[in-house]
Amino acid sequence: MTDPTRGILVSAWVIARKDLAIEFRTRSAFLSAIVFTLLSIVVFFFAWDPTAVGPLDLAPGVLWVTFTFSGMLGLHRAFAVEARDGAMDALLLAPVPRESIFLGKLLANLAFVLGVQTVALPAVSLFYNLPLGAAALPIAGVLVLASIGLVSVGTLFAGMTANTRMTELLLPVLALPFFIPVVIPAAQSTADLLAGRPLADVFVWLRILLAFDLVFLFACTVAFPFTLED
Amino acid sequence: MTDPTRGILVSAWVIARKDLAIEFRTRSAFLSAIVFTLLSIVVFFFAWDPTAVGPLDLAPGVLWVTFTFSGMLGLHRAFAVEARDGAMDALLLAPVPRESIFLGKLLANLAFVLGVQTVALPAVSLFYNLPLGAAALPIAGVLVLASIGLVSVGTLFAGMTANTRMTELLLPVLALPFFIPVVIPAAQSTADLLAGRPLADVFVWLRILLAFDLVFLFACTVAFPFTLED
Amino acid sequence: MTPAPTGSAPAPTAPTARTGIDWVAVVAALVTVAAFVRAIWFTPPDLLQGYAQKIMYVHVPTIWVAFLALGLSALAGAFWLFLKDPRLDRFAESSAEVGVVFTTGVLITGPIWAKPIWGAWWVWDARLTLTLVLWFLFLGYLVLRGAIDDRELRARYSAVVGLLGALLIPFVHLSVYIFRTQHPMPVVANPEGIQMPAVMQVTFFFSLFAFTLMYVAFVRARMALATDRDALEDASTAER
Amino acid sequence: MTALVHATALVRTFGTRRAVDDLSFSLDAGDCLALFGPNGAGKTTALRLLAGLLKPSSGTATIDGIALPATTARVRVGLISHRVMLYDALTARENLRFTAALYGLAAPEDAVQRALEALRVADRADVPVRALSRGLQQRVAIARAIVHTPDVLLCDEPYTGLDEQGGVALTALLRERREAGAALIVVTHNLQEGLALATQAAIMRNGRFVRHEPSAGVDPLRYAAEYRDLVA
Amino acid sequence: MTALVHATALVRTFGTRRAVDDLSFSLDAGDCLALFGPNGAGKTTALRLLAGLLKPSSGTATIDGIALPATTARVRVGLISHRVMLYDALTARENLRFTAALYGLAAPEDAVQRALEALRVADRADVPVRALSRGLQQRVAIARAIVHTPDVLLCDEPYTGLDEQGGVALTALLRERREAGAALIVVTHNLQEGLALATQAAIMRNGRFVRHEPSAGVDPLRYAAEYRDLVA
Ligand code: HEM
Ligand SMILES: Nc1ncnc2c1ncn2[C@@H]1O[C@H](COP(=O)(O)OP(=O)(O)OP(=O)(O)O)[C@@H](O)[C@H]1O
Ligand SMILES: Nc1ncnc2c1ncn2[C@@H]1O[C@H](COP(=O)(O)OP(=O)(O)OP(=O)(O)O)[C@@H](O)[C@H]1O
Ligand SMILES: [Mg+2]
Ligand SMILES: [Mg+2]
Repeated sequence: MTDPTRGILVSAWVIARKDLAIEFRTRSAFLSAIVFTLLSIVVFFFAWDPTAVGPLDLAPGVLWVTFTFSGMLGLHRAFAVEARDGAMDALLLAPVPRESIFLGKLLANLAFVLGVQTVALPAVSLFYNLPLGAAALPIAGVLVLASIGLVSVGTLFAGMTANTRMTELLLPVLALPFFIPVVIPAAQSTADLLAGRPLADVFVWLRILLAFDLVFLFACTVAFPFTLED
Repeated sequence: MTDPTRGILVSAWVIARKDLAIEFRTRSAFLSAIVFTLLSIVVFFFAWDPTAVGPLDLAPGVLWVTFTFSGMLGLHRAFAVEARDGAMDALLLAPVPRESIFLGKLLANLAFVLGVQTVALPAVSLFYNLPLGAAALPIAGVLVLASIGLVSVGTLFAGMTANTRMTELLLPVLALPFFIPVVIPAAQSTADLLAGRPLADVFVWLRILLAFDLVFLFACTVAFPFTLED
Repeated sequence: MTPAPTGSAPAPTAPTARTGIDWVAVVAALVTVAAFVRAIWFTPPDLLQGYAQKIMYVHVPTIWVAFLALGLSALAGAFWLFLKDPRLDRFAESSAEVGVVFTTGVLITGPIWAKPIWGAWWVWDARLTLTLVLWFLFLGYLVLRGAIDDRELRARYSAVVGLLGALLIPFVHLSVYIFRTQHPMPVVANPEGIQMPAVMQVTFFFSLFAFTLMYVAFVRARMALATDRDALEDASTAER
Repeated sequence: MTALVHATALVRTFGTRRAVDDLSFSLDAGDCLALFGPNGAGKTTALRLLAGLLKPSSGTATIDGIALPATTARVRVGLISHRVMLYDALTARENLRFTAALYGLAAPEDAVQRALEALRVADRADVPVRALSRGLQQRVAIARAIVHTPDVLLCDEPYTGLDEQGGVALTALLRERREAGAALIVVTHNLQEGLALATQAAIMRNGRFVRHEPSAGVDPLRYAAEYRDLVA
Repeated sequence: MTALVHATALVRTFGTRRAVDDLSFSLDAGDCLALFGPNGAGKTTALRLLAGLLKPSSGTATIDGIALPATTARVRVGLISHRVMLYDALTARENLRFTAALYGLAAPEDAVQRALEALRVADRADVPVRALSRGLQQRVAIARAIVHTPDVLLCDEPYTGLDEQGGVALTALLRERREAGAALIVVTHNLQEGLALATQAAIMRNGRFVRHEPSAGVDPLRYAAEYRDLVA
């Protein structure tokens, strides 16, 4: 491995591939995430009084809150797999930079989350009778951008909390505050797009989203090794 | 232990006490659940456009969706604690009826969920400026009733999924469909109570809630030993 | 499979002998085509709803067969808990999967019917929601099956979930009575008798018969698949 | 008199693999069976069947005539597994107290203290189990298994991770239990260790006993040579 | 020439407990250190420090002159821990393939097959690790640790759960690695087992070496007696 960056990416890919192989073997996680997403949409719908609040006002919120939660649940997967019988130790022993471990996990998580959203977006628009049409493509773009931000932060914290005992609860507590700056512009731009506002309005939000993505992606990659050292 | 029912309850209490002791030792779980609930409320607040949807329309939904999710996250705790290093085997070895294990776990979970709600309900009403007043007591009653139903189903499935690999995702997938019949009447009666409707209207929902509670509590206690037999 | 002799474990699963044509499937397909032909060309359109009503000949038989499939699946699971016969579990699995397919059919035909009649693909009334919940429930059941490789554990867990899930079927059926729904009240399964002209009745029951045959054909094929899968698994573990 | 432990034609399959295949034997009070066999022979599976943790695919296992997994049978059994079966957030003492409560012991504090002292971990009994080294955890696990002074003690490689002092303490404990009239099964890969305590010895292979006899007349060295031939 | 493994005044504390306390030693190519000590002495902690899994509170550990946890140092180390460190949904072969890819081996399939055969688990290599017995899992864990033929092999009670055949295979493997110029550390509670392979022997207690010497002149029986005196 002469070129260090290439080395990082190659081993990240090896790790991501292993994760996806386990995923594929057990399969259920992906299917579960989809069913979970669909179910959340139903729970949301029921908790509200549809006569008081129109579906177009609800949809962006539902979309984003659901994605946030299902993404978070999916994130555990990444490190829960390593927590069993000290497999994480084996990863740390291997001569790969800590950054590769992070990026590998991140890649696998991103594939997972995007896969779920590919199914969920059409479902939401169907259930809520959303006039997607021309907005479909830009909304998909927003999804991808937001996913990168969410998954960066989520992967970092999932790694940290996998070692403590209360994973399931600690992860949301740490990660949610960081999700908020990503979710707000995402939800706002989705709402704008659905309302048919001009793209120029939306760009303001997208720029914020992009900025957070870059900052989080960079900061989390750099921070990850520090969470391990010991 | 001459009287079998008393025996069941005594050992259920021993198990519940142990769970609460672990809870108290690690503490983080309870605190995390509360912080999680508060944060979710904040995420909700931001994901929606407050000018489009009034707080009184949102509040029952927020309350119930949040409780459902935080309850579900808390449920993992119950069996995750046993999954480590085969502690569940030790419980199965002990000369206590299988039903005690279920009831013990259920009790601990109920204490946990009710504890979280005791903090969350005032918080929601504060954030959303709810006119609780006279409705506070009936709403608390609804909370207790709904918790019993949710926790019964949740405990059963948490036990089952703790043995399979994909716990975090499988639990919601199995449990959420059963939660819907509990959440709907709970949310509806909360909305009715907040809107100041007469108690007679609310009783229709409460009766459905009670029916589901009894059916689930009974069916799950009976079903639990079957999930273990082996 | 011959019953296992006492004092020993179940014999390895024998693979099915699949040769030639599955005549049940062929007959089911032919009868179904015939039922469609009769429904489309030989049954008069509804006075109020017009041609849109013809979808009923698919909608209602589909959900009834789905109920049958899911109910039988739960029953087979319950019997498994006591008899431990692997064939019961394979039947529960097959029937549940076919049941989910048929429930999906209702979730497709319902909205197609709803759009012209109610002007919306979907409304959140009790019947529709509970149908959806039922679908989710058995989808969860199938996910659970996928998550466990140990056959015995898988059978036991799915029996419990299937039984709890089947408790919902009566609620789906009774939902139109318990709640105020947009979904129409029963026409066929009406306590006061069938509210339908005779021509339509004949078409309807013909269609119901065809769908039931389809169910039998599907479950047979799916069970053969499950049997062969188990046999393959047995063979590959036995040689090690 | 019914035997204390009795297995009749026990079979347990995983898929088509017969992990335990037609196992029959019985142990009376004061008997100790040393169970040997290569990796994957089915020793752990056999112990789990006798503890009531697994259900046999066919055959029966009884404790003093009572079929497992009845509560009245389970109360008399102790299992030392190769997993520690402890709550790692709780201390050793708390773990044992919980077990004592589950078994409804009359004087729980005494029993707990006695068990901790027998394994020489009383001085580390008040830190969370998580912070103990592997050998110390194993000691606590053994203490947990014997806190209710079971009549039937099933030991799956119980010497794992123990240092010499721990091993001596365990041997003394097992001997003491056997002399007090308990029936023991000890699974180990160390023939000497096993034979030292045993009244019966058995060699397992592919789920079956390929050899089973009273250990009184057995010469350890010859036995070792014969073991090698049998499992090769 | 720099030593292959070099520890200088290593200290590691947990809270106030000094699990490893001022440890210094070095091993050259072909050296094998047998490390003994009672439960809780700090043996596992010492190995984890040398593998780069724990950071020392003070002191340094180097592999061939390179300070841990640098990648170039880690690539040369193999650790057999008392946890199996395997993905239990994957098969043995898949686990090893993954490791081979992480270490960037040139001919991964060959290396994997060789490691599996060395531990005699090639015939069970294609079932999920979850379905293997404890001893078989331990074999896979060892195969995983040596698939990249490390220069430095750290073994924490590596014989745990292994039957005789597995133990013989492991001993042969360790001897072969040592003769090929690797440095070994073997932690065990069995003095004979440890001394059979060793070129150095050390006894640890309360985080320190209380005795450390070349094992050439050591008489096992006398050593055992002295060990007892030292740790008592
Ligand atoms: C939109 C989704 C829909 C779903 C999920 C759905 C679901 C169901 C279900 C579950 C049943 C069986 C009830 C039972 O017999 O227990 C049923 C029956 C029936 N549905 Fe629908 N339905 C939908 C839309 C519609 C629409 C739009 C119409 C017509 C306006 C319709 C008309 C009927 C009729 C006539 C029956 C037969 C009732 C009887 O005779 O017993 N459905 N539907
Ligand atoms: N849950 C399981 N699923 C599938 N196969 C299993 C399972 N548990 C055990 N086996 C298989 O059953 C056989 C016996 O396993 P068991 O653990 O009883 O062996 P053992 O004699 O205890 O071996 P060891 O000395 O390695 O501990 C092995 O071949 C193992 O692979
Ligand atoms: N994570 C931890 N937190 C607190 N204390 C710890 C931790 N890990 C180890 N210790 C303590 O450090 C000391 C050394 O532990 P270590 O595991 O190194 O012992 P060991 O020599 O390997 O013992 P054994 O023979 O039992 O495996 C013990 O007293 C142990 O309780
Ligand atoms: Mg074993
Ligand atoms: Mg150790």
